[in-house]
Amino acid sequence: MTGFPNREVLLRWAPLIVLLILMLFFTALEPRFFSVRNFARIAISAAPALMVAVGVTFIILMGSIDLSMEGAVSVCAVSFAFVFLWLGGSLGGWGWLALPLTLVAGAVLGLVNGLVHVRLRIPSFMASLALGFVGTGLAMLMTGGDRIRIEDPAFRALLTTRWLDFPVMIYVAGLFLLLGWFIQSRTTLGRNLYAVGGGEDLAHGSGLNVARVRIMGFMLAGVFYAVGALMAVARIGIAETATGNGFMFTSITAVVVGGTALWGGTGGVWNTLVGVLIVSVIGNGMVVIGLPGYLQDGILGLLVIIAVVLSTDRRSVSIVK
Amino acid sequence: MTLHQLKPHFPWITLLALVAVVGVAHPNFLLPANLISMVADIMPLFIMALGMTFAIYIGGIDLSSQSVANMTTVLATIALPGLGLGAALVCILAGLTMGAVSGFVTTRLLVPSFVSTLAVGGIAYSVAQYLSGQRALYMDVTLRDASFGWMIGSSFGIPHEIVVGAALLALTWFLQSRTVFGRALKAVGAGEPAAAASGLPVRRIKVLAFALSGMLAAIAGLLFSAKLSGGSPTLANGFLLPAIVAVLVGGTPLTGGVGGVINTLIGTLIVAVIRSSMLYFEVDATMQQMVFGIILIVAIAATIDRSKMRIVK
Amino acid sequence: MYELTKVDKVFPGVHALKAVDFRIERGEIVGLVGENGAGKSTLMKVIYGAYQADGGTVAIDGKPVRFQSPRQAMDHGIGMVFQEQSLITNLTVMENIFLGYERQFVRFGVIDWTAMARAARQQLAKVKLDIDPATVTAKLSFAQRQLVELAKVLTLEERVEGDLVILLDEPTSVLSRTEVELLFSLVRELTSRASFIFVSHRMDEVLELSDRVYVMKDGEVVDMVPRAEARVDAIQRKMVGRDIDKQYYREQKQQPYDPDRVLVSLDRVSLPGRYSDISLDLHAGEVLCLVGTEGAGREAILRTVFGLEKPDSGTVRIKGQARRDFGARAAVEAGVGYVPRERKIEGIVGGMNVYENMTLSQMGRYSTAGILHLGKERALARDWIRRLGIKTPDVFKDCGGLSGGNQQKVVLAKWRSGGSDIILLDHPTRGLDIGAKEDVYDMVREMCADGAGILLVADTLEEAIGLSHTILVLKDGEARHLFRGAPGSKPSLFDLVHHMT
Amino acid sequence: MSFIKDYIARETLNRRNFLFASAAGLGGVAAGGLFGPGMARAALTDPTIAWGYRNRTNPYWNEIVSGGESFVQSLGLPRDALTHLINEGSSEKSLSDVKALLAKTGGNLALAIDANDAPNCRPVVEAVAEAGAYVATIWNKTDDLHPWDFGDNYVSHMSWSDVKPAEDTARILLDAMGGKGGVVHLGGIASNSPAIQRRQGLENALKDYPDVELLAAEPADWDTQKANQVMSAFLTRFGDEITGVHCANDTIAYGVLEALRAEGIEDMPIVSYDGNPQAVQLVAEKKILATVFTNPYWGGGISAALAYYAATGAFKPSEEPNEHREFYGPTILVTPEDALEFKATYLDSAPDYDWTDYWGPSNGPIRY
Repeated sequence: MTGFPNREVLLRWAPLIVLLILMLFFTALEPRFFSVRNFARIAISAAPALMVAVGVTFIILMGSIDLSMEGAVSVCAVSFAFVFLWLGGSLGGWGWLALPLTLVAGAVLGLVNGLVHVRLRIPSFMASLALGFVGTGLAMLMTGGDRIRIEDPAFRALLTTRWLDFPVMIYVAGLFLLLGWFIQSRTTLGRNLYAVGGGEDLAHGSGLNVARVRIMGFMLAGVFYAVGALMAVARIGIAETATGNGFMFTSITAVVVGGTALWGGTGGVWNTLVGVLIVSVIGNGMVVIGLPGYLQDGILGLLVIIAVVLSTDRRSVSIVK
Repeated sequence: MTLHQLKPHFPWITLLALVAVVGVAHPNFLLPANLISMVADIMPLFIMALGMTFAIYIGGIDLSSQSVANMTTVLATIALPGLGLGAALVCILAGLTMGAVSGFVTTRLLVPSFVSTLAVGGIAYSVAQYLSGQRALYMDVTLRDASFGWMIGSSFGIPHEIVVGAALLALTWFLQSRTVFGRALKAVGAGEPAAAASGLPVRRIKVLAFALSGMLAAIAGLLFSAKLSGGSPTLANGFLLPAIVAVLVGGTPLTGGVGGVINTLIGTLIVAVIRSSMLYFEVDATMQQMVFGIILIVAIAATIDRSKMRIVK
Repeated sequence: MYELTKVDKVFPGVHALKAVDFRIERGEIVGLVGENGAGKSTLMKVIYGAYQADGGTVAIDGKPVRFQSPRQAMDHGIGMVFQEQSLITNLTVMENIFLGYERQFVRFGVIDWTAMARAARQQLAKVKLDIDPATVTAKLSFAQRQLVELAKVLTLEERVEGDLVILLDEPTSVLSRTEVELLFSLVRELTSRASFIFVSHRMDEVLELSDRVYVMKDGEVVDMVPRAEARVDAIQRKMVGRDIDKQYYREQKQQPYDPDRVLVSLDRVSLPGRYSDISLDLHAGEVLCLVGTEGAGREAILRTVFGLEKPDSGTVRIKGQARRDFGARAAVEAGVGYVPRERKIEGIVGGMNVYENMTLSQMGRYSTAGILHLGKERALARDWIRRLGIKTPDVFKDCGGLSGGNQQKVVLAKWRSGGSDIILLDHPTRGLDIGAKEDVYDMVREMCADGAGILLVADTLEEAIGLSHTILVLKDGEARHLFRGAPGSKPSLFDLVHHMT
Repeated sequence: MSFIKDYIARETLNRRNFLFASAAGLGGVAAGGLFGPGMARAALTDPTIAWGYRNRTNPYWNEIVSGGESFVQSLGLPRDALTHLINEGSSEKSLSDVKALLAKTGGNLALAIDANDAPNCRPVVEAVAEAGAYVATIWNKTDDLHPWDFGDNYVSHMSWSDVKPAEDTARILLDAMGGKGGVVHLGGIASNSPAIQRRQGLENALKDYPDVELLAAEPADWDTQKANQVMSAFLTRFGDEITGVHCANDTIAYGVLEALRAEGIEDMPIVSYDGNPQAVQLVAEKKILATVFTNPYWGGGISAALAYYAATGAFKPSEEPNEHREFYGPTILVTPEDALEFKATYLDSAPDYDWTDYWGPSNGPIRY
């Protein structure tokens, strides 16, 4: 503990510092990167991923993992589209009911995930991997492969209406992020997630109903996946089986880059916000500076490694798997 | 025999039960020629799963396998005209290197393997795209047959892919259960702190496990490339999840130290049978994925040995 | 008030509890002793609801009860203070205290942190601990954590109508003597509100604190003695079923060491935050014991000798060679063997069998070109199973399934069979029953006779005095005093405590 | 609600086809009897008809499958008589599924397939030929593989030459830009041959427009969401310099449109490819200036028909000229002027194709 800033403080802010360095880096190569309009674009592309990543953060805090988000997002997106159109296809009419119903759908998917994992005693990696297949399959079954357009101007206003240069959906995502933070820090469930992640057998011995906490955690994640699905539909106006594609690796990478440990117990939604922004800034920045397409996957990989290295407390980790 | 004693044999039993279910409904399925051809076709996937077994055995995961295999299909196709059989060596070395890099990033830079291998996979994919000029390439058939023909021919009714797979299985089984490295691997998987306190070079062992995984992924790509007589940066797409599923269904859980290469063989065959059964039972196209997921849950619930898992995470 | 009658518990192949009768009255402190495997922990688990009895009855105030989970037991006023590390370290103190019972602080779905902190302070005051309840538990010392444990259990007072029963499982194992005394006076004070069941391997402490002592052996309660009639050797005889040798620590076998052969030499070694300016010499045939309170730097010094922690300054010499690259591998090659305190984590590899564990550190010797000679390994294991009397059906038995004492023997066999002659023992007898302890003491003497040097961190001060040639007393990471003691001229307990605190 | 309308239209049509086809099916059986016993051994009776394709999430493949189903119905069979082999983008699964189906049917199989990756085509064809079944392929095939090297069993290969149509759409785009400014290209999965060809088409057209700069070309992997993100990054990088967008297919164009919509840009000239119903509608509304219809419905039906009729011996592929065994599929340029008319002809109610007119709408032999 010598001098300022000391190690602990530095580590705590390391992910944010990495984000700032990345932004400076891209700005130096292409000044147009640093503009409010581009930040809005990054925000739009980050919003759905952020919601999904916040969802999986809760699972990772418990020391578990969830790989079912792609299926869950697809099912939620497609169910939303069906119900929304069935109810008249407009937020102005009864269509708004589709929004809460989608969140319920997400919770139900999470519940199933949690039940399979907890009641059948299958590690979450496997249970959720298999349920991801089921989810994608279910979305496929519902749509028969068709894509459903959502053209309601009121719903699309999430993307098209802007306040202070940012679309409405960014503010909605912000609200849900705050909700996530609130759940994480001010509710019993949120704190119990940390307890389970910090030491499951100990928590059980303390009289905590760990099975219930786990199932609730998966349900909570499911609700956030549903929000992510709504954002994804709002962004491109299409609900389809492929809506969920790509969320799995992006969201888990973002959570790790943000500094939440995969073995559970530390981190949280603010880390995830920074992680998602880091990943989105890299994605946007690589195109903005004109990096050839074939290099992008490799450079993304390198930058992710660097970001994780810079934001990990190397002294506190002994075993990394 | 009690249920407890029966547990280690659940993967076998599940496999036989699945085969029986399909076979009773469709006796065609049990024709030896058909079974042999099914096993031969699953071999590239099996070889990748063999590699994955080592990563999962030490409690990690290797998400780069598919990209490494993609990369080697391109490498093999490009290197074949100049190097002949030497192309195989190039591929194997490239896979080994990629795996070692994953291992280095995981053990030295302390990046969890879920992310480090994903990132290294991105690098391999970029290499594949760059080398291929972002096109699908094909091998000259005579050149292929001269250098790689032995991999894909057939003797006495047994396709050589099976021979290659069996040889690698025997080799990895020997490595796993009869060598110092295999023993060390088990110790690291089952009790890393104790392994370290016994003076084992834990990091080096882990790097080797990832390198082995990369190498086997490369061999899988090479075999696939020879079989398809070409290469492309997307040729091996779709290998990754089935390979992971094969390892897990076989009974090597992510907790490490349990299971092994024989389990992976069974797991791969279970995946192959489930996949074929979709066709035999004429499962509707839009339902296949869902049915696959549900059977998977049932299979995993049946095969995993929970007695070795203290906490189910 | 709390009574077990003819309680049975059967596991596949094991009859763990056989018709156990056990009762505890209001305000009473009851001791529970027995060798490992005697059924103590099973009995405790039945009491606090982790296990359900297969036969017999459990009654509170005469009313039969049956607990499906620890939570139900808690709701009936039964709480457990775990041995150690049962607090969740990434949570704050107050969250740990109220874990599972946060609801009382929830208003409209929101946790009222101020109210929780206030309530937590009240609980901490009961155990006389003055810390900020918002402190993250990881930052507390072991002793503080133990008190937080107790405070946590004491929340039952407010929550439950009627009386409490509190189980203390080896609560003193990580405490210094003063801390133990503090804990005991606290427990005595609290008898106005609760009764206690005190489980410990330290017989003297059990007798010091308890009103009555239950003695268990092979799943049965073999005796119940009131304190007035209790005598240590009588109880021990009941536990083991035979007399305990007066020469418990095998002092008659203690041979003088060879002062000319220095195996390990530390010269002004420092690791900031752990220990500073430590110099010592370990000779062939010597037992050198490091004594001090928890956190005085004992373990850190062991780990430095083994190469797991690199000092910032000073020289570590092993057999005359100055260590440059630190790392366990080099140490093992130089003949250092480490018997860690966390036996199940660092000692043995659960999931691997007996011979695999024994050769783990010396596979090079049982292989050619990387290929193992399984036959040789098994022969070695059979040899050492016989020499050390390891109780295992065969060499293929999973070490995770052996008893603590046998696991410890496997670890010792690992090092001894590999020819290690510098043995670092960290709490080698922790959690072992008397019989197993004696076996360990025998092995220590044998190793010394073979010319090995032993660096010891003992479980108790008596053990330290009994076993060692030399005792180095540490306080706050600094060397305080060096005692030399041949049999007959050993330092007293008081001497040690005087320099420790 | 257009998708529901489409669905109803399709259903009505299907019923019509069904009635019509029963008659044709009878004819087929009668014709089969005319061949002598020697021929009958080479031909198959009632082969299983299967389509192997990438996935069901892409409208393009859905159209292919509808065509295949329409053909099956023309034989008087129910729609689900068509077996689906979905490979989910995995060549390995594609090949294993084909082998499993060959085993299940004992080689009594008429298969239409896109092998997913060009190198995968050879082992698929070899397996089919070895089992004595019949296969017609589309899209992915390596240049050294030819139907005529496999006797009758490798019936045909159909592909689409995308360079010229993509060049045509590019010209429409470049003209709409007034022959100056900057254009960006969002491509498919980089190594897919249609992606390469469509980009080539743009580059060919650009040679005649020296004042237009190709600002950038990035792969968007045929994916709407990825296209959306790439386009918004392009907007940052080039801002107002972008005066036109060339998309490799319709699904990419949807993502581009939404990225522009988010910025309030409504009048950017865009062209795309594939002629999906939704895209055609957008063309009619002038949101997209042109797309190219490749008639996947016909392609899907005729590939199945070729494999089936070759299998049943209705025609003998080895007696057909090479241009009947490797040929280009039809491409129809759709522009705002003819979009509605086009939609009425091809999409609102799919035309009743004569599935025995194998090469009617095709587009000449494949040139390498």
